[in-house]
Amino acid sequence: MALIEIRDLKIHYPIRSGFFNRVTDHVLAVDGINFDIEEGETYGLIGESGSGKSTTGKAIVGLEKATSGQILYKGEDVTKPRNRKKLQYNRDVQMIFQDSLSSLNPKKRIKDIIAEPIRNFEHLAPADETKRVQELLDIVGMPADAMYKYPHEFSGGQRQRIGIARAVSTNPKLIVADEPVSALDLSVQAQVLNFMKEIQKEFNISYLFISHDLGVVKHMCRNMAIMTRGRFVEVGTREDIYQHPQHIYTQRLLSAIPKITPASRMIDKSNRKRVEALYQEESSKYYGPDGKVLDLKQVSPTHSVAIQDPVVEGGQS
Amino acid sequence: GSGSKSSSSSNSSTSTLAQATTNKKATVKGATFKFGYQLVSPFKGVFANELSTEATDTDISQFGNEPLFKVNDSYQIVDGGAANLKLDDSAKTATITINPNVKWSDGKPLVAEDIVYAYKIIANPKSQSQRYTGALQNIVGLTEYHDGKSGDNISGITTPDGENGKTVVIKFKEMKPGMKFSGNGYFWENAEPYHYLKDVAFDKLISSDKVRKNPIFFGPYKISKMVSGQSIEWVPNTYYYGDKPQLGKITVEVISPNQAPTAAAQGKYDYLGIGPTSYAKIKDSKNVKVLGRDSLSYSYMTFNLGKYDAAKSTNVMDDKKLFADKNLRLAVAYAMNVAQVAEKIYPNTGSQSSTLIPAAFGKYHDKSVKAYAYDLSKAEKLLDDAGYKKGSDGYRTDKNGKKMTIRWLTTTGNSNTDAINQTYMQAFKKIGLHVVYATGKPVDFSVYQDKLTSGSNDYDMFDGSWSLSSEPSPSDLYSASAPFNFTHFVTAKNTELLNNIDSQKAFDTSYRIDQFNQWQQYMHDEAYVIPTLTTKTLVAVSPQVKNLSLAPSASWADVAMTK
Amino acid sequence: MWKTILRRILIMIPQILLLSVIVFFLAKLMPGDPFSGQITPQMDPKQIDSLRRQLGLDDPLWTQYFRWIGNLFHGDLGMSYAYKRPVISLIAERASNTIWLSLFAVILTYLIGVPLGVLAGRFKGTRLDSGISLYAYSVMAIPSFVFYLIALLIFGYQLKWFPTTGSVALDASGGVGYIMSRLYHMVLPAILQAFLGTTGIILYLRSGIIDNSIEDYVRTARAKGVPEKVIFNKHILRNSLLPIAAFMGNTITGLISGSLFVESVFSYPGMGKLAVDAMTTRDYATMTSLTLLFGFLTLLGNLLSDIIMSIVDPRIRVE
Amino acid sequence: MDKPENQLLDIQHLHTAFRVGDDFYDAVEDVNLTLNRDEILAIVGESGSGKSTLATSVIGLHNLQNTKITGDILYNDLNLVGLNETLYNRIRGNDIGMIFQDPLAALNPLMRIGEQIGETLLYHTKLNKEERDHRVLELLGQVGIPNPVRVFKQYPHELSGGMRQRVVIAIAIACKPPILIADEPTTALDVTIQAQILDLLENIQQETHSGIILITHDLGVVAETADRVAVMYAGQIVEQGTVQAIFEHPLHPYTRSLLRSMPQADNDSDDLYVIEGTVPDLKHMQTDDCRFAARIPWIPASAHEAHPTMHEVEPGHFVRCTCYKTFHFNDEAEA
Amino acid sequence: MDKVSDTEAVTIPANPPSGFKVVLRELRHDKGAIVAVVVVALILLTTIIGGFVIPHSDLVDANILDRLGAPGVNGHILGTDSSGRDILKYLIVGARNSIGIGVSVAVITEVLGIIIGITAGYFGGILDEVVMRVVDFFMVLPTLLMIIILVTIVPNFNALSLILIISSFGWMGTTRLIRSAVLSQSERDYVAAAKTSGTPSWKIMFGEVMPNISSLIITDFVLAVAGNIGVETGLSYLGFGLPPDTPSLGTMIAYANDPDLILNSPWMWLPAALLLLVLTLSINAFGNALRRAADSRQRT
Ligand SMILES: Nc1ncnc2c1ncn2[C@@H]1O[C@H](COP(=O)(O)OP(=O)(O)OP(=O)(O)O)[C@@H](O)[C@H]1O
Ligand SMILES: Nc1ncnc2c1ncn2[C@@H]1O[C@H](COP(=O)(O)OP(=O)(O)OP(=O)(O)O)[C@@H](O)[C@H]1O
Ligand SMILES: [Mg+2]
Ligand SMILES: [Mg+2]
Repeated sequence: MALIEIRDLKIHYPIRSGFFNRVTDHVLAVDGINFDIEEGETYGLIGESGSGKSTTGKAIVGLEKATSGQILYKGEDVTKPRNRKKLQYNRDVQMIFQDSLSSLNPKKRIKDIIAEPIRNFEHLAPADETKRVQELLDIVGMPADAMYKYPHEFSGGQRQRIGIARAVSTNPKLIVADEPVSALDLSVQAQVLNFMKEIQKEFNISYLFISHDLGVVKHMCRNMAIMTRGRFVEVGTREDIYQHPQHIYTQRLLSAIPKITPASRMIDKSNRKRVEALYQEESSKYYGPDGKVLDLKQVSPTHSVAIQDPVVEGGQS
Repeated sequence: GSGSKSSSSSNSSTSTLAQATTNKKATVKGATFKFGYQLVSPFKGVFANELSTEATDTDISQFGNEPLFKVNDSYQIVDGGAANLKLDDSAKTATITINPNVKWSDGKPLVAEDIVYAYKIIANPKSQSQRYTGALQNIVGLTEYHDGKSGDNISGITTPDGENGKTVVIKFKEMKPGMKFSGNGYFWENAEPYHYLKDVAFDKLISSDKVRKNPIFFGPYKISKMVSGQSIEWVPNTYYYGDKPQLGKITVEVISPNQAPTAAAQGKYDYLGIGPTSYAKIKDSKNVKVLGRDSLSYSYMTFNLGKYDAAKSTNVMDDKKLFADKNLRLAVAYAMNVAQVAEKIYPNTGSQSSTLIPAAFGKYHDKSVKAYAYDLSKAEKLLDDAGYKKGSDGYRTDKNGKKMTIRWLTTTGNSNTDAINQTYMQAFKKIGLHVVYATGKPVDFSVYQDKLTSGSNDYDMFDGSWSLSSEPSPSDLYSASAPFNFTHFVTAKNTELLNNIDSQKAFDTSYRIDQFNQWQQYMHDEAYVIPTLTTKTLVAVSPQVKNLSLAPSASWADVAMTK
Repeated sequence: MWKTILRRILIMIPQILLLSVIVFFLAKLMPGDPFSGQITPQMDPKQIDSLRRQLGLDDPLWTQYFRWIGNLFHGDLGMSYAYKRPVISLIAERASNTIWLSLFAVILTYLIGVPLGVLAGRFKGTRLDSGISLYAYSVMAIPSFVFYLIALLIFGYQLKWFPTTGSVALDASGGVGYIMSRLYHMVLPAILQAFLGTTGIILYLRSGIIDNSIEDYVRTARAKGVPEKVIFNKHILRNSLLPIAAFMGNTITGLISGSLFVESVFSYPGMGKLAVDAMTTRDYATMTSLTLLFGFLTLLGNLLSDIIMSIVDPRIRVE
Repeated sequence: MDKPENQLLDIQHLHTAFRVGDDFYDAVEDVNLTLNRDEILAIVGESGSGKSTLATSVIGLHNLQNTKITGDILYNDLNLVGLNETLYNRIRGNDIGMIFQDPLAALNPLMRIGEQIGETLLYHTKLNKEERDHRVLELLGQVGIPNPVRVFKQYPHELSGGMRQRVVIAIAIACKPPILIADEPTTALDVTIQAQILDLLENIQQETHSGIILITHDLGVVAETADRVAVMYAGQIVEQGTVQAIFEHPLHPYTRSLLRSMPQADNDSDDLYVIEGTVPDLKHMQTDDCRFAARIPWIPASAHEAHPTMHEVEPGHFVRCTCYKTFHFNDEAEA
Repeated sequence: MDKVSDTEAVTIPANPPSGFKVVLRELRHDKGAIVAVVVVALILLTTIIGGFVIPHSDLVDANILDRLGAPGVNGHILGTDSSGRDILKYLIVGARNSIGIGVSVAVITEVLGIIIGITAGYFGGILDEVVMRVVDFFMVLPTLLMIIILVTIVPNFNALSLILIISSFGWMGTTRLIRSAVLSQSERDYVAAAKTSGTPSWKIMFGEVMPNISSLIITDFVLAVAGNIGVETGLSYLGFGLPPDTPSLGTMIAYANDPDLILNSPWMWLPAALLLLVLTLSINAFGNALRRAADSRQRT
């Protein structure tokens, strides 16, 4: 059994308008997605801005209410607050945020920030608590004297590591990482990514890794889903997605990533143009009549695509 | 007699303020006379005396709104006005004869029906007049008319020579000696133009333009322009029956009290009534001359001694009230240093009044009664002797040895009244009386009045002031049945004296004066009501004004302007 | 847009009704009634009592309220007990005075406030700026009536530049003469009100200009080679005026309710004084009607602010 | 060096210093750089390395009360450093166009798109209103906006991020300036839109033969679009050369470290390469020594120059400091 | 483990982050603010000490022999009022009472505003909707008239009832301000982080969010103090102020309404008006410096 199973999750936001300010429509931020995260794995969630990635992540940690669908943790539906309490779900599932500065309360010392979940979930004596914070800081490679400083006294990478220390403080099983490195410079990004992998190995943590950077996801995740308009267009392993993309949207996304090989840039560019043209031409085939992403069809045991008829693996690229 | 509560103005002092102008220069024809009138809010503008509820509207319409009868300087009704009055004691009638020359400002003559109509306005319930009083109901048939039992007629008011004749006869149930005086309240002293108003229903009268915007009068001036609430322009009434008016124009302008002293000192107006405290600053101004006159009002300190039984229309005294003990009342009287307050706060314009009949009433005022002189040791002795013992905290207990707190009901005023109240408070404290403000602080006038009239029990002592009408009978204010006897004292002696004052016998003036004097002495001895201050009525007039007098007999027709 | 306005107006109705209940019952809680302050010995308490009964003042409060509100729906605001005339005509007379004065004052407020705010913002940190800010805060600190009284004594009495009392001269004649006289009477109070009202505008505008001048779009304009003067007038100023526009509705209602002081000092017959007089004389019909009018004007002012905002700021959409 | 006739901009010994407290600190130190017609010059570097400061110095938008600029920025024999405002205003928009990072903030929220683009033309051309509008519509089409007539009348908030960035570009190219400066033009955008915008920039350049300074911290963007690259670190250019040279033979330790820390680089190790330490802030970057030395502590001090200068290692390829000669990665040394 | 060896914290000057400390540090560089604080402190000190030293009877007892004395006469530095009381003493205690009222009202409205504003802003949804409608409604009430009605209704009117009455119409502005600040804070991820850390809502509201808007609260508080002193003054002018035995700047300035006093005895009201001016200016200057301090911290 997977650590967590997402079943037909939907999150709709009402749009109010008209004379009586009634709900006239909904934003389908997340509209029926399914995926499982295994213990100790990093699951990638990729998509453009507004595709519903963050909403999904927030629903999993319980910051957003699901409109419908289930989130099964240890087989129980944690969209019900009662189950969450029973399973100590909030302790087992934590989150790392994109904006490290805004995710750390500027008025609190690092120690209090990191100790926050500990205080809420395990009631340690002050001395033990300090010790634990020290350990955590050590784990994320920060000096002990950082404890008594404030968030703004650290660089972006350091702050992100503090966020990670907070997230791992209760020995969680799953961490939702919402674009944890998007705001960081290359070298800092490297630090943080390395670091996330390290603690994963050490504590057998699962990640839901949300990003729009395909390179980063490729580096981090074995399994991933491509998301657009609140739905998945393609789900598969790293190889499935990067080597054998089936959906035109995935292809377009992949082709748009700039490569660091100047020599081949003319080829890359013409390839991109070709995919773009194809996208414009054929996108109606890949979407429902109202522009809705089609249901996923399995094309291989690990690979599903939102297309009408499954094409044999490797048929299109 | 009667009056209205007003916080300003009144007196009887021997000061040297002139009552009339002395200007002897030649009159300028067609001059404009600027009349300023202090008022905190715009005037209401109900120019029918039967319907208006405040003095303001009468004051600003005095140039045209002349009463029916002429008075002498003692307020006695005399012949020579728009109508003459003849009382017949035995027939119990008053016969009013209209001067045939009197015409309304639209040229129509003043006729008998105009006089009758004023009574109808008052007595008709639809017009909602507040002037329908017990005293007027002494007229035969008025009650029946009010109750709709006599149709369109008031049986006691007849016009022997017809509606358009010049005679009106009023029949009374009872004759009163005060009827000789203006302001007695037993009959009405104004007329309304029936020909002009007859088309307006009684219930629409008060809001009609004919009463508010274009009223007509038979006095020396008539309205030519008006800005609602702010100003009125008067021009001579060419139909005036008396001497020809001297002024070309009178402009009346309402002015905020904030500005009044400055305006007065600058001579912005030819006539501006001012408060007593402004006198000191204005008296030396070259731009104006200050005229003054003893006023018909006085302030007092009194006590809550019982309640008014509305069902029986009578006041009932209650022995258990704190101030049922005369010694306590007298102690309060002797503790107030009214003379010093008058001298310090109203120099030249205010003084201590000695009796409940102000000196302005001349022979009805008993000069032999001397005001309570400030004497703390006397006050203390009175209290000691009566058994109010001083406790360790310096305050006296009641006669049973219980803590005694005196609740004083007073209205909000200005910094002067605060000073006065505080001065008294300190004196009370010195003689060991623990006096506090009822409800914690001075209250606004509506609250004050509400407490007095509603039989509230949460005050022991209160101060106030009465502005008397020109007929001095104290019955309306102090008789057992008077609703305005807020003190609620009722004694046989008081009732007897008041009855005597208004009795048939009192048609004999010297008897009446004697009864007045006895009553004043009695009230002084019993100290139910302690008269305190009286201040003068003051007016700042410009040096150009001629023939202006504050005397009751003066007429606006005489007033003129010079260079 | 029209739909939204209509909806906003419909939403106002329950608010105003609630307002009327509160005001009516609170007013009734005050000790005394319209007659208690008027009783003089020239009147007979029995007659007063019968008048009370006649006017329904003895009825249960709810009955009185519903009678009043019922009449209100027939356009009848009742009779003023104090003035003995229909409240509607009374208010109409006073309201026109106050509204004209306020309008005049608003215009002056902006004419004075905007340039001062602009100068302070543009020359931030200079002596000019400190001077203007000092002015703004001083004006805020001086109680308005003191300000009015002193100005009246100086300009009305010492210099005699302006009339000191009333809203129009008695001898004003003809259409033009009348209007000129009205204006002449308004000048001093309106200028004074305007001076008092500029504080908010100056402070908002100043900080708006300072904030806007470091915005990115200003940098873009500079990069386009737009002259500094144009950048200021066209880009910075327009954006800084937004909060001021939002302020406009409030300024008007603020002036109307603040008119009380100017009205009592200048004997200018207006609504503010009328309202306080109605309180002190327990003139219920006038009091409640005025409160409703004030409430309505405030709501209208808010609506006006929103409409102005949606006109000047394309980001605020009123569909 | 390129031929002078091709040269648009010649930056010599440029120092830009900001006031912090009472002192001035160089955020850009001794930068020498040229820009030629028909080329895209990329400036890369981590946050705080002085890229924007450099660009802002060229277009003269620094607040001169808090900034001190010395050195020369020569444009057609005209030195832009210290140029008076009136003259500078003639150059801004007309000769130098600038594209900013955040397209929403860069547009005036109260002005219609058409007016904002037209404003540039208003101050630099003699076109009348009608001609200007016509040109604006043409520009909107040129930057690939689908419905120019409608967009002309719209307000910035009514457009998507990609559209806004196109509008910002249209503003910058309205007067066909020979020099375009694009400061992180795609950082706020999604990859697909980023690709479109970069294509658009290239197209524009091909049409107008302008020189573009492209500022970014995304090495992929550089590799795909730039002709020449300048790598900045702590206010200095540490390496400069053609895009091939930089990506295929990077020399400076910083350039090499950056490239190695990219996740895309197919290195076998599961871990990404991490540069030790952090970028110094303004006050702490002021040193005469090799500013990168602190971050490669295993390289002996002797490997660095005392006062590092730029060395031309091959024609057009410059490297600062001599440490590149002996540089090796930490793990390589151990290996 | 290839631990990242970057241990040196970036040397951004260590800004003390608690609202109050930031403010103090920023204020040190603001000459205007220092002057303002010194002035306010002096006034506070004088009035508080004065309040203890000056016997109550000096403020209450009338001495009409000594009334309306000009400044300097009979040793009354600022003269005497119409009851013959020493203006200086009256002024000192009056200022204390006015400040007391201003501060008390500010405390009450601020507490109410904080509780309601934070709750509404934090929970949002229907609660917020309802609260905001109530706030809107209170905004529509003609405050001055309502205050007058209430002043008339309450039986034993004194400083405490005045404070409560003014407060009941003063909390809306703060509520709105706090709510919108909380709304923008709620968007910040630290709130989400606290939620995922299992922190209860009330703790997040008052332990996490509130400290982050503390400078706003301080500023609003300071400005509210100045504003409320003004309200009390206006009420006194209209005759609905405090009883005469409770001196306040308002009751003193209201003397200016007495036509005989405004020009002839300016010492009765002018010192109070000037003190109010100085006090308001200083409090405002201080409040603005606070705001600047808060802003500058936000910028870094
Ligand atoms: N509270 C909300 N109310 C209404 N719509 C919302 C709300 N939150 C998110 N949305 C909408 O839901 C959609 C998905 O948003 P989400 O933040 O999950 O996207 P995302 O993939 O994380 O995008 P990004 O990369 O920009 O973070 C967007 O269209 C967004 O506008
Ligand atoms: N106005 C200023 N006042 C003081 N210091 C400044 C100012 N602008 C920039 N700096 C400092 O100058 C240095 C360079 O900043 P700059 O913005 O040029 O970097 P950048 O390379 O553009 O970074 P980013 O990638 O974050 O945009 C930084 O340390 C920055 O903090
Ligand atoms: Mg997101
Ligand atoms: Mg930058």
